[in-house]
Amino acid sequence: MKNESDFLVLGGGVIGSSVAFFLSRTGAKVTVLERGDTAFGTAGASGGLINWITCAETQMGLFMRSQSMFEHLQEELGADFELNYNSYNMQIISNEIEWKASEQLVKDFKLPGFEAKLIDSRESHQLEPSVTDDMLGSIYVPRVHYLNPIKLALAYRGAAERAGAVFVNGAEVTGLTVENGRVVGAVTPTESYSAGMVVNCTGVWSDRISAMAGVNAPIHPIRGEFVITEPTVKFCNTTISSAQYQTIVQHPELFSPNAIKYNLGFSVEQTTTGSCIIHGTREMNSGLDNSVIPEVIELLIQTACRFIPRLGSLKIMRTYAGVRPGTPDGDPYIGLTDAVQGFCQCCGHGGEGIALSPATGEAVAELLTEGSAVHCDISRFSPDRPAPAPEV
Amino acid sequence: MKEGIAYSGVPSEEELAACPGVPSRARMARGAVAYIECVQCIPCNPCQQACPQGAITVGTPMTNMPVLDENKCVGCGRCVSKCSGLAITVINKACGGGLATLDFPYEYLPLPKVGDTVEAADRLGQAVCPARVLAVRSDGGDEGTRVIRIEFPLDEADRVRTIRRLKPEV
Amino acid sequence: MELLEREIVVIGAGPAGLCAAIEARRTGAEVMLVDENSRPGGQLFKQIHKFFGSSEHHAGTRGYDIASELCRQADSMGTEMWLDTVAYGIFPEGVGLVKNGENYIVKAKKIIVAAGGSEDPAAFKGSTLPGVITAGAAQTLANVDRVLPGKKIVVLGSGNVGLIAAYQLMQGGAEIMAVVEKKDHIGGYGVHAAKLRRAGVPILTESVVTEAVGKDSVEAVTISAADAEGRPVPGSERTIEADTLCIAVGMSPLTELLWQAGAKFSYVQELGGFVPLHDEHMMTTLDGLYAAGDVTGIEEAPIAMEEGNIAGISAACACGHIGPDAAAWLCAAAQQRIRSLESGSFGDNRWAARHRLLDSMPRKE
Amino acid sequence: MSDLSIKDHPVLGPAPVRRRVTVYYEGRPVEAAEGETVASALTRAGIKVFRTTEKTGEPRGLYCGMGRCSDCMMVVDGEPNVRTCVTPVRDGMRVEIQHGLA
Repeated sequence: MKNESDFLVLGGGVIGSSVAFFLSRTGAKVTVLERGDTAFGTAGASGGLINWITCAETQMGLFMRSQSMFEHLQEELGADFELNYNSYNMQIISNEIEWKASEQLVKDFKLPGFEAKLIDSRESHQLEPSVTDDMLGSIYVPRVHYLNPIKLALAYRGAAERAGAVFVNGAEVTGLTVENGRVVGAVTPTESYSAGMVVNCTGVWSDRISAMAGVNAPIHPIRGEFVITEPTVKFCNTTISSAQYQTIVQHPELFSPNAIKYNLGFSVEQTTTGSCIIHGTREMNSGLDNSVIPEVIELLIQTACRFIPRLGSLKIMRTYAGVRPGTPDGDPYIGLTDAVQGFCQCCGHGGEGIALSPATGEAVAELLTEGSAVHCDISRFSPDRPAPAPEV
Repeated sequence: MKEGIAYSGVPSEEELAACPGVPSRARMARGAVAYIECVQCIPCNPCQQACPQGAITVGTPMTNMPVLDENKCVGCGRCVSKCSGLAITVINKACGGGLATLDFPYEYLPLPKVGDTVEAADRLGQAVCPARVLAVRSDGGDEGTRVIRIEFPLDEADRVRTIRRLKPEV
Repeated sequence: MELLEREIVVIGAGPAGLCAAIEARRTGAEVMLVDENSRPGGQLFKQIHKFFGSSEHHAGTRGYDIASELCRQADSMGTEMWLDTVAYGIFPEGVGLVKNGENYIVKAKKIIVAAGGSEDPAAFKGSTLPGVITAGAAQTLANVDRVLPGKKIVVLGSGNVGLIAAYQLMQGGAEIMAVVEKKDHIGGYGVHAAKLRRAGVPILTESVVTEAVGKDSVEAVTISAADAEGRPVPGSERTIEADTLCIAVGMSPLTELLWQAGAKFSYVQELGGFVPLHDEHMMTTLDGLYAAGDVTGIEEAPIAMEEGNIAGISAACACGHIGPDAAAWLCAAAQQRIRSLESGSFGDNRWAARHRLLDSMPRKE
Repeated sequence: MSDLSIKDHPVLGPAPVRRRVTVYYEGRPVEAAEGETVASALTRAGIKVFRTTEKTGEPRGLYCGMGRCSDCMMVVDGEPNVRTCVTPVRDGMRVEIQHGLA
């Protein structure tokens, strides 16, 4: 039969492409349906920082597996995704309250080999001469990677295709085929596809696919905006952030109303082409609207100029926004569900999709071809886990 | 290679023969007359307004080729500088003395001077014969398009369309 | 960020934007006209040839004279002109502008985008070499700045832009070594080609540029015969000595703002690529957002001006400054003038394309 | 030095007399007319190389002439990435070839 495969992966973002790669590597026949093009959605509007210090504790196992997988991933995928491996991240501390919170953060993190430290203003400037003088110091976070998320998704895809996977672009899934309590395929406006297993990797759109399978898996989109500058000579040695994300909830008095409204953090990366990517807002429950809000851009630019004055002399080339797939408890849905057969969830990675993509793809492939995930325990991400109590 | 203005930038014999702006040989032999080398459907009509005799009709639609009423045309040359396409000249084959004159638009510098001997040229810009400059004028306040009158042997009247561009004085 | 409020914001002060501003202002509407350049007029100031068209509407007038007249009118009517101002986005909150490093959001009842077009690039070996420039840049240099881009020039492309630029460069004193055209026929009007031929310029049809040769800048241009698909025929190369190569291979609408705003588009080859869907009032699929001029399809300035007229009148009408009957009458007259400019063998297919575009505009119930 | 000025023009007439200013291209004085763009002044003087590319060091020069492309970007008074085709000259302006990203 035409359009028949072992695995039908829905979504060609960084998660879907990774899942397709790890599945096809086992020799399975894999088809990926993507409504736009690879990295068309969230992966195309993401920062590339992979930073353990901001990872949720619940996801640390998956994170650390990914962390080590990144070391050889470029060779494994046979593609350059502009990986800066084992770099560091500098989080600028602006005031005493942030300093205290940062001390606590550094102290609380107890994974051997992952030790952040607080450094003073002088040492911060030695590492990153472009940062502002108006700072107390910074958190120095070692063993941080950063990469180009779009190229990462394309790298997974290329490697998956070489292993035999078929990627179909412009294929928006409009329905799932369910027979006798089992999902057996998916349909687009022009084609129908069948498979032994359908894997839902559709990120912010995944709740709609889940509903088609009769599964309740809520997604709360989180919008973030991005500012891209013109290319310039290398002046950031690594990624520079602000430590203010730790205090914005507890100490709103330190922030402007818009900073609170848009949950302002700050992060800048300079890409290999020389452009700087400025981002850091997290607008909770934004819906799927990925349009850019001028006041958010203004806020990001002001923040960027405050922390790195040099950015003020650069022209802005473009701005865009992306939505990330948040979930009610903050953890992704990974695994099979009792609600329906033939349907595997792999979505809801929030702001960590890029970072968690290698271990996620590996775990799903292991689960579906060997019966259980070997390298990581993904049981806590079960789609059937109890929903968190609603906030009062 | 295919012939015609769309292929070479030079109108073919057929295009000229079918062109309603080109006067008959008999009319040209009688004296000065406009020669409108407009062989394509161009949305343009200032030539119609320019003619004080009402000898040029474009009508509606504006893309009609201009029709010359050769009996109304007196060869005054008012239309020459008004044609945005620089497609109109005035030919006079009845000057006598074995000579013809041509009034043509010219938009280059340097300008020739009255009395100069210049090289008359054909539609390909190739030199045809020497010609004498009889007049250099600007009509209707537009200094940009000069109308130049040259005199040359009558035998060459069907070939001569312009002069070779003058080299700047060093 | 400063918040401003205006009735109508027009983006782009070329022929379409100026006409839109003038027509809207004429009805008493409050108009802010924005342009990123330091003077209005768009690309009209480099048009020193006489335009075609009807003698009642600028035909026989040179582009820069039209530009001066439009600027004078816009100014005398008290149009609020924001020059050196970049419009960077159209948001629900308003139009985002940057002037002198200051950020403004202008809330407008109606927005008219008249951003114009840009020239398409051509790819061949050496196409990035200094001395390879767009025909438009060459025209700006020669006709506005009074500088020749070079002395011996090859022009790639025989559309009206290429033919006119070649002629104007000769008027500035340059030598045109050749006009090179991939197709078997000349793209632009025969009369423009005939001017070049009378000046001795070869127009090489069924030919392509295969290389711009030179170390730090163009020293020669290699051309080849082209086959029916426009590919170079091996072995047919020849080299023309030149210090400049002007690229005139077509133009595309500058549609970024309209895409960003969320307007719907259609691909129309005859009009230069993706063009915004619009109704007969030049309103896009977004309520209150209008488009006029090259941004709706590449045309010559007289058509851009008529579209600007329609957009300006329609926007003013929608703001209540002119009655619908009067507006309809004025727009119909402008449509009539567009029809007369877009007829005949050169315009009919564009007129038809324009109407297909109008027909594909979703209708309100 | 070559001069590509169009001194007289059949349609536009003689070039308007404008105040002369001097810009310094790689330290070398270049005469310019007040109000013209940097790109125009350099072209007038026969200068064609405006920048070189980051990876291969290839030369680039004036291309689009309307501020759309990045080929004419130079270092002007120490500021990189200045689009010289839309930047007017100022007396005493220092204009340098931009090598790679600056």
